[in-house]
Amino acid sequence: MSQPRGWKELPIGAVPFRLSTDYKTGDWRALRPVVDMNKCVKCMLCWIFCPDMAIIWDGEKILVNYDYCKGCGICAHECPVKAIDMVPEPSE
Amino acid sequence: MIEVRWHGRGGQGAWTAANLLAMAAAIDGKHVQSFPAFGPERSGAPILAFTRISDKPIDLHSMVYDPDIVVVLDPTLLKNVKVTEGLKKGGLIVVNYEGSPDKLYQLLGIGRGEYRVVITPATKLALEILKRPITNTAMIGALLKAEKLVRFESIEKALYERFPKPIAERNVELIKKAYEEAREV
Amino acid sequence: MTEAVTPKIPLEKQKLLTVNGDEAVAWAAKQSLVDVVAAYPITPQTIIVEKFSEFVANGEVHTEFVPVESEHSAMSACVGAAAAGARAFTATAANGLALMWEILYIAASLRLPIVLAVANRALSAPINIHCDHSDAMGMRDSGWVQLFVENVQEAYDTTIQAFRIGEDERVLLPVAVNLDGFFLSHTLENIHILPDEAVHEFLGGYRKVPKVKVDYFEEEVPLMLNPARPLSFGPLDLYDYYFEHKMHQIEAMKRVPEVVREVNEEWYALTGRRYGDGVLVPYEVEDADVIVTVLGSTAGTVRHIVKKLRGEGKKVGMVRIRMFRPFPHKELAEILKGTKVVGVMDRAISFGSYGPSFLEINTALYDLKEKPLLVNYVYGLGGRDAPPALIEKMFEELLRDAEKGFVEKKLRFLGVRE
Amino acid sequence: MAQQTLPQVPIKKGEPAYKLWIFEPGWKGELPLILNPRQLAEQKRPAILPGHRLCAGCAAPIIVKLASFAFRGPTIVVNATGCLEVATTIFPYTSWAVPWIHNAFENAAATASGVESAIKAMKKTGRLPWAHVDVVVFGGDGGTFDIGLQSLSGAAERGHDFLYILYDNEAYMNTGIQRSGGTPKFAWTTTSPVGTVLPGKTQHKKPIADIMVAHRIPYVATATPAHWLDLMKKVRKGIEVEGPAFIHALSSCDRGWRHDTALAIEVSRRAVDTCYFPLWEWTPETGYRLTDRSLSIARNPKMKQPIEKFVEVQGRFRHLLKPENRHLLRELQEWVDAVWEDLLNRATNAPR
Repeated sequence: MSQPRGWKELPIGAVPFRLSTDYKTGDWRALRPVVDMNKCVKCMLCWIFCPDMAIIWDGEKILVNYDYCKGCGICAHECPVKAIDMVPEPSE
Repeated sequence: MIEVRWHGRGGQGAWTAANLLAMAAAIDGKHVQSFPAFGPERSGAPILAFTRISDKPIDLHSMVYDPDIVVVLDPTLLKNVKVTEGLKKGGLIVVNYEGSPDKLYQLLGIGRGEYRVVITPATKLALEILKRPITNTAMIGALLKAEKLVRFESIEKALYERFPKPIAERNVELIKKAYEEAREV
Repeated sequence: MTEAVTPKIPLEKQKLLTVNGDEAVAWAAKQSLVDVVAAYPITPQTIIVEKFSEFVANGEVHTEFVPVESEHSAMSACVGAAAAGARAFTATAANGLALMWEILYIAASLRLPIVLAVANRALSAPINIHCDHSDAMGMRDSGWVQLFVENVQEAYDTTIQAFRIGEDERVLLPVAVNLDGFFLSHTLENIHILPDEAVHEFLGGYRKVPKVKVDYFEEEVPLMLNPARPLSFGPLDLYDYYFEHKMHQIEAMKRVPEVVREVNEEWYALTGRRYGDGVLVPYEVEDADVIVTVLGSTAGTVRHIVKKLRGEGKKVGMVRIRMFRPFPHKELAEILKGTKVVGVMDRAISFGSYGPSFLEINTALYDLKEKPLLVNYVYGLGGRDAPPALIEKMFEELLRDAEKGFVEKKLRFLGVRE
Repeated sequence: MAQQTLPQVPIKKGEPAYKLWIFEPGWKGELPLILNPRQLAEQKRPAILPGHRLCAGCAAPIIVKLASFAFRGPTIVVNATGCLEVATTIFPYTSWAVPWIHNAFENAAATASGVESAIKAMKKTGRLPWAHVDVVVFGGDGGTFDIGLQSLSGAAERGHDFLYILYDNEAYMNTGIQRSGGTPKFAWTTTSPVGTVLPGKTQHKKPIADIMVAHRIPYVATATPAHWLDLMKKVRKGIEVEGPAFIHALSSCDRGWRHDTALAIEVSRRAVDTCYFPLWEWTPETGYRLTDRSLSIARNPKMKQPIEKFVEVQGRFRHLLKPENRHLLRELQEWVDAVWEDLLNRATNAPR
């Protein structure tokens, strides 16, 4: 991330100039959801309940956008067929 | 610049009279000001209102302390209010009054010749014409008799601007009548 | 100052009204194509919203009138309306203005050119409905432009000008038009108003919103709540950006005087009326030994006395401060330099300090090599009248100070009983 | 038009995963209310973008997301000060894909009044390039039950056309879990701590939705994110009615309620199953009507769970489970039962 801008470069009225999609909250995560598409019944409840809009339905399968997923575990808890596991983040 | 002080009781329309006179003078092309002595007035309480009329723009934005003219809408005020306070020497007093001039001079606490005094039986006329004891417009009639501050047509115009037609009409009639009956005593 | 010109709309084409200050403001708002008026009754402002409600009830305006449940909500609704791109107006006084306080800052920071008429009135307690400037002085640091008018005509003129000033792209700040409670709000005077179309033209029609550039749109987008180009108003701003945003307001304030002057001259060309240079209104200051500064309607009474004393050969003058925020420090110092004594009239006091305009003028004069003596007259609190005799007494005191060459008491209370 | 900052997430069908809501001037029509989850995932995109900094497992963004699926077209969002506002717009970022304004804490409804009035005025003068622009407010319990009640009541009385969605996490979570008028009795908060004398908050929750019903506005409802279809349908109704509408949505806060981050939906479900937070809607025409799970419970009272089921997963009620505090739990149960009975009596669709 570059230097914060000086006042002359900011829009007036203090309106934010970037979308929060530029801000990756994925590094808040201790546990990561992993979807087993063999078990998944594509009910979309994980997509519906994800508070971070991190579950993606690509038309065939459930993907997790790890850029944003904070690892709360709601998806795993709500999955009616237990197709989502919360696994520890790999520590590199 | 002419400064007029109006004495009345809350609800009698002293401020309205002050406004009507100012409106008429403005129609005549004069510079005007009109305002009440500001207080939380309630019906019945003695109140003051003021009108300033001038050929030049009026700078002053304070109350009136030494008026040229005082107008008294209600004779019962004379007992408790010193209506001549600050009145310029030789100034004009216009009173709603129908008793004897001597009694009036006594009530006012002034000697003959100190001021000009003009009376009109405004309450009686208002009851006749408006069927209500609202004396403010009658007193404008009396005032105009004593001093041609504004043109009669201008007062008429101001009344029609301010009030619905039937009310304005009756008040014009009342002003005329009060004008006719007003006399210097 | 420009040469006298024939106004574009000569006086005979302007309509004569005999109205009080509140009604004059309502007329101005009516002609200014205001989209939203959100207001709450409080003496001595109430006539403004009453009169405006009549215009609404008779279908004479397109305005949405929002009879809110408090002044706090009045200013809040104005913020919402202005952010949505509307021209918004409200009016208040005293305690009502105090209740708005929190949102005044927000209106200024979001750069929303709301116009607020303040019928100046003393703050409680004890409760008092009459004129002083303690309400206006409470908002002086909120980022609003503050104009003070002297008479009813100016109340009308300035309310219209306020929209132009606030909406100017160099400014984009809310503007407060201050008129003295009762002394103007309830005082009937003869004024001349423009035809509706002339006001519309002066304001450039309905409000136009400025554009801003944010990273997520390629082109500049309107600074408003716009479903076509969404922006977010009123974010959380931490120590990494808040200061920069305040710089925006500081810089915008710097540009206000030039806009106020321009608008004043343009108004003059249109109507034949102007108020000094729009910022300061000096009178008989050229060779004056004593100059009095004053805000609001008292200026008329002071001028009346200056005329009288000049007639007696006394070298006195006055400056009316029409624009209190931003404060014209330099311009005022330029006028006051070379005079012997300056009397600063304040219809408010900062408890434990001096009157608010005294503090400003003290600051303004600090850089002068030869500083005039300075006296602060606090007067008229709670509507206490300032009659000509009292003003004259003040000038006499100041003339004596000028003669003596020093000032014994810097803070004086005019018209109070000992 | 570029939105470079929107990440390109691989999507085979339908819309990209994230998008700004753009309604070009002249846009006509009405976004459909989609209730099929698969279609929803393929066609709808939330008005709240990822990258917001609400806590992991917070229910508030779920409520906002679900509500936005029910928006019918151009919509302006007004937000009271609170967690949602603070965490979604940390300058220079915004998480809002729709026009959004935060004014202050206590004035969201007044701000919405102004926005709505501006829309009306611009429509009247031919300056609004859309057939309608809806106004939706999100306010927390502090900004609604407490400091913002006056402005909400005023706006409701004046009849402005907006939908107010209360996301009720039952305390001032933004400032660190202080009790509010929405905090239930016996709940621990930092200003109603459990001490040796006091068992947490000593007053019951304010009946905010009933207060709004008393205003006789066109639509009032309760909702939870767990009952997502019910919530979406209610939001659409609230937007569609002319005039003010109010939805009281329970919004769990794992930090304040002291539960696992995965339980936001679970705890909302338990709130309804125990009748602690019944689901209903009210209109002047129909009166109170139970909806979704609460209607099922009314028809089959055996489904009603004891209040322990709600309490046991939350640390804020931990003290109620101690043997010496059984009487407190009983009192809470009695209160819940009384409120539920009262609702059953009022509900026009409850079995008699």
